[in-house]
Amino acid sequence: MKLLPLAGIVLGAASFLLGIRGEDPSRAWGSYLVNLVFWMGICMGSVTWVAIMNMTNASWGRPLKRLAEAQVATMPFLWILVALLYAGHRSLYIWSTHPVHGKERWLEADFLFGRDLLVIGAMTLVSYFLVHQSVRADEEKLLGGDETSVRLRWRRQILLSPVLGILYGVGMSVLAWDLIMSLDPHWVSTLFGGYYFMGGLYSALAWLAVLSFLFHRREGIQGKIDGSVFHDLGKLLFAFCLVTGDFFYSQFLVIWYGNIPEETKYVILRVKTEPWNSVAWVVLAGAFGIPFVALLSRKLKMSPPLLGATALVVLGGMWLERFLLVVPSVGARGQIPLGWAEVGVAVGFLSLEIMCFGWFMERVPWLPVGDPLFEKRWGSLSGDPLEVSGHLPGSNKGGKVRG
Amino acid sequence: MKERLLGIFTSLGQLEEAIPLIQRKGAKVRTVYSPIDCREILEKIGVRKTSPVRFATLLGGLAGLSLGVGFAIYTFLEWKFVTSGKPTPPAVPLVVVGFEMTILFGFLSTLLCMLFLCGLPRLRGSQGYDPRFSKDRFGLLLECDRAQREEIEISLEQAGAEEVRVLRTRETSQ
Amino acid sequence: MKDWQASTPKSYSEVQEVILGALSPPGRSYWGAVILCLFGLLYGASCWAYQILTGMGVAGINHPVNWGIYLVNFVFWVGIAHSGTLISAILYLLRARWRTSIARAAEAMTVFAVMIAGLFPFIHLGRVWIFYWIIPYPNQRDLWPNFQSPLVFDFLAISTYLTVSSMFWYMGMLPDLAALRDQSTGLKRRIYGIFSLGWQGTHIQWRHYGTAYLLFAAFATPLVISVHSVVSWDFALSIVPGWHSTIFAPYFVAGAIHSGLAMVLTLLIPMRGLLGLQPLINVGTLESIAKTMVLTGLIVGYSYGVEYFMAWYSGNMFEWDTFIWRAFGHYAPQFWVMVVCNVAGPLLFLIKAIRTNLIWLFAVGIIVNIGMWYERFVIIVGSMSHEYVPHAWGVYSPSWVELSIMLGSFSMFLFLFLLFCKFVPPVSVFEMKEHLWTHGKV
Amino acid sequence: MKGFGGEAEIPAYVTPLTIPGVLSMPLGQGHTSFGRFAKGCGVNGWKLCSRGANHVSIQPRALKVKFANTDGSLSQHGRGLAQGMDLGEYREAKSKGQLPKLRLPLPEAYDPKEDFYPPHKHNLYRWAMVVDLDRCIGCGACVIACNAENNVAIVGRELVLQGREMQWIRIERYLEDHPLKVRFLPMLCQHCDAAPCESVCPVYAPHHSAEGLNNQVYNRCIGTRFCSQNCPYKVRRFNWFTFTRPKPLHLQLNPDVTVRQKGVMEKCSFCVQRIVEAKNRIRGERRTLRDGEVIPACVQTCPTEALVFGNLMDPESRVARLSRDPRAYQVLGHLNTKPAVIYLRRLETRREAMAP
Repeated sequence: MKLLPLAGIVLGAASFLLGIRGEDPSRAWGSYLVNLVFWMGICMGSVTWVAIMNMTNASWGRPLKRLAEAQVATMPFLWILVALLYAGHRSLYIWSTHPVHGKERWLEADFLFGRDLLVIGAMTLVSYFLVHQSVRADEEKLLGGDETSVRLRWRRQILLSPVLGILYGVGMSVLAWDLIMSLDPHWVSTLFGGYYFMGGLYSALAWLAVLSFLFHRREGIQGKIDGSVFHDLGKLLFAFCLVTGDFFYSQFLVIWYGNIPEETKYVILRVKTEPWNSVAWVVLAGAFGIPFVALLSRKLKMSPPLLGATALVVLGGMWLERFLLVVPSVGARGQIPLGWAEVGVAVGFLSLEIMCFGWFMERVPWLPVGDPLFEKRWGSLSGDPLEVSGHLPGSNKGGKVRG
Repeated sequence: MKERLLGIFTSLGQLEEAIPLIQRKGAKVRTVYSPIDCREILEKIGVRKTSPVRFATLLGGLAGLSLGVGFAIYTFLEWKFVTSGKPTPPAVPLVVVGFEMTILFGFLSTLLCMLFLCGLPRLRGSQGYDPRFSKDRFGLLLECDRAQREEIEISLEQAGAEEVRVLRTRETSQ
Repeated sequence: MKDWQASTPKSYSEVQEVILGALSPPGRSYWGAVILCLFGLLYGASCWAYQILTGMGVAGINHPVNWGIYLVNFVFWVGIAHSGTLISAILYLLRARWRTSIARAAEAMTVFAVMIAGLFPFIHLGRVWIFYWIIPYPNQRDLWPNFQSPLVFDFLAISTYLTVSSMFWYMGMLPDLAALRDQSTGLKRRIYGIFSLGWQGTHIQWRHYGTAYLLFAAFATPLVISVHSVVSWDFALSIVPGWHSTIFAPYFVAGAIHSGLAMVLTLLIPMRGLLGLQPLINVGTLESIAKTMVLTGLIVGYSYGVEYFMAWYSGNMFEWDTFIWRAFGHYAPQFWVMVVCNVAGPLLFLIKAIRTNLIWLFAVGIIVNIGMWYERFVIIVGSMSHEYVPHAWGVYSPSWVELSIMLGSFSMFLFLFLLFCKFVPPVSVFEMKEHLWTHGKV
Repeated sequence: MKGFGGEAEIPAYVTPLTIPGVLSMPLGQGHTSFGRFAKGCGVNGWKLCSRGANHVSIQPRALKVKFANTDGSLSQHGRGLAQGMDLGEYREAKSKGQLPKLRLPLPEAYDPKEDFYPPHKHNLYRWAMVVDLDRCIGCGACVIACNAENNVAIVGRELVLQGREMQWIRIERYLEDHPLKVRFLPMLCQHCDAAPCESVCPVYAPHHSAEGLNNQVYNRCIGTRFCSQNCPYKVRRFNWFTFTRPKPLHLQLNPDVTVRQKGVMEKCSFCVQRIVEAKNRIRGERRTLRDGEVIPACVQTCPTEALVFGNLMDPESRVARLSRDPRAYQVLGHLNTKPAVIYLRRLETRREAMAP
């Protein structure tokens, strides 16, 4: 079983290498970038979800904490993968061969990759510290360690969470501008950064739903991720479906209404021009339409397999959405470059993620037992739940415990 | 002959405990009065927790969506005024119109359906209502055979009822 | 959270007494304040009448600044409204417990602010006497409004918002009005009786009411986001440099919540003291508002930054000129007031001592209110006065009529809020009681 | 200012439009016999220098007077609104038969790669105007003609000071880097094919006619002023008050054009009344209007024939031919509003003074 992800990685690397050796290296680099930005959104977004739930005192999602934290293990690889992208920037970014007047300094490969690696590095480090504190607290708790040390580690998590939150917002915006928006260096949309990081949170949530479905019966975590957690997860997924749709529409409406060529070209290429318009419809259905309708149902949200399936649809939709953002700008083609080579690269990235996830989860406790919010929800500490929350800083959007 | 009894409690918990006791004795719960949301005890008296209001919401929302978009399209088709070169009817901006109308109609139909199902507005008071029910007391109005009245009164008191009242039923008052 | 437990009422009747105790007959100073506000309102109204009779020329607007502080006030008041719905609906869905004690007052704020906001587009109309041509009603002219105009969106959104927020507020009050009815006598009892619609709190009623309330909240949440998005599109759908920007919708929503939370602080801190509601609206609650404001302040700051970056990055000289002019041109003071008040101000709340100190909370609330008013001023006037054609550049400053009407709007708001404080339970009684129940105290 | 004929107090306006050290003054103002509205307006310069003795002395006074000037800025700030073209370059382009890049207000100009909207057709006519910047001398006769023809209100000095000037056509003047180089840019409603003003109006007051005119329906206007906000050319004018014409000035009103009430937006109509009149004239002749049969007031008055009006759908009309000239460009054409006013660049000989 462990060899399977490795095989997948080898397959991905092979199809990618074949691609860049082939006659159209920009196609291979394009699919590489698509997967990179897709998984970057998921990995950075997952740990940011942990940070958000820490800050908002959300006790409902505590059993999911470790599953979400696991994505930190992929981050160093993302750093390396972005560094590798440097090798392909000439096939991808038109500004590297035809500098854009007025932006020569900003769109300059060394500076661009330098700052992007710095941003990803910073996010990785903060995520690492955050997850480290969280995991250590649980281990200490399980080993019957010092209670004050466990509390101290929670305090540190509370301090690190907003740092990660801010870093995520700003960092992902910079990455979105640099890696995606600059593919068409004349196009701008002020919301683009926000759109990318919201999409990241959305796909991270979908990924988390898939993981929850896969592991909710597993020993050790069994029974903790129950129907109500899935219900809340589903509601949140629904909310982010709306938010992502809203962020898309906010850009689309403004650009549609203004009809200024420097803005419309990029959008029209993707939504009104053959062959991309068909992809655009699939994205609309997969990332927005289907999950919107499906998640209206309470029963579906409560059912792990159905929610997991919906989340898979979301992930597919969001992957295609990233594809649509990147690929039409990379080389002019009459047809959609979506073949076995792309599948191979996608499998490679997926396998990398699975391998990192497996490696991480093997080494840590599956439940955040040292987390006071987990204790609050699952009542392993004695005393009034309010008592516990009373000591917590940042009692924003907390869980109102019913019954 | 049927009798109506009203048990007055100081806590919802006590009232909750009293329900199975009196049900076992064959009494039927008519109404529970409560100053707070008492949906948690609904299942005990055989009422589903979720409310059919949801269907009114769905219908209202769909009606609003189709009315809003449909009406806007109709107005565009009637004159076909080209403004700013935009198509008539345009698809993109109508999302806003449809959205707002979905919310408005969905909300209003929910509201009306809720009022209807709650029997509001209600002009006259009901027999068992006590003004304290809006403050800090809980009322359990039940119906039982006259024969069992005393037995049930006792079990109500055992469950912690502060006061038990016998209400005249319709037949007796007429 | 600790003082919550320390001083919180321990029983249903205590809760009710504390809250309804706030409705005790008011004193002279209260009525004095009410009358003062009423005068301010009437003064503003008469200035409007003067403007209608004379023409829009009595306002300071001109070419190219066709929209002056009327629209600034419109956006400002809609923004104020938003946090009320955030607190009452969004936080309700998020199960944030701290919202309960302030939801009612915040919602009242919402309803009054939307009412006032809804007036400003009319005040700013050149021919307000035919405003109803915006309404899609069958008419003998056989003409309909233009359903793709942002102003029609605006009309639909604001009227929906007014309907939903006022009914949401009213429905949330039903059980409390019944409680008021049951404990008062005479005429008061009759009046509250009518408004409580005969609510009795039966299990049937609670069943439907509970579900419906959740659905109301579920409707109000996307609505509130859409309303300020629509307001932002009044600007973003134009092609004016500085307005035509895709980030406007989320940016305005965050800004709206930012200003609204600031207004909540400004209103609630005096209110809880004057009405004796300290046991219910505790410092912990205010602290939570302060923390949320740090977040909204950061989003607003992010938007300022991104707009500048994109104006430069776009290579569009019109855009970049507008932004340079904002920061260093005629309206530079207003711009820097906006940046400092909205971004730096709330960052003070990172310090625990400040966000738990009532005076600081109040002061920062005021600062952010001022900053957010100026934000709208900078966006609207600052973009208009420096558009595409240099020949048509010009500046604007408000006239006494505009300022008087603005004063009237603030008077109207305070007038309504004062009435609210004394005639309607300022805190939700039944929800506070529910807390006692869910936490096993009673 | 003191001269042989007497003395007068005259406000001085410091402007880069004259050579340093030179003071210029228009003659022939300061009327005495044209009634109450002319009385007391300005100073008659002739009076200062009577009988050929034209020596005057100047004494500055520390008194400030606000000058009712409508220039927001005398510089284009590099925006390329009023453009110039090098003569040599023009000749070269002309000989090569180069066509200008325009987004004409015709269905062909809708490019599916950059236009979200489908093209729309016009019936028989698509009215358009060509403005030759090389011919424009900035005299302002067009402005006066327009005021007279279209009953445009005279709002007076006070309102102009408040930024409420009322003109349907205006002459923008921009100084180029050379202090004496001025470019005049007559600016009027561009009757865009995708006019930004139209769709933002909630009540369809700006109406796009079947002949491409952007009509402002005064009756329908409720005064939101959004159209003016969204007009990139800022050519729409609002009635801040109801402007009345005291007797006997009411006799001056053109009966073919309505007067506007307070709270209503107005703007250039391409003299739609003259178009209607011309069509009435040829009714029964079973033909379409020929080029030059419709002449708006500004075109009629222009002493240098800088303005040309006609039907763009007729490929042989003067406007259509001029729009194929290499000098042709559209002001703010990149906004894709497809304006129907085509400008011809001013011919200049100095290469470095060229715009954009």
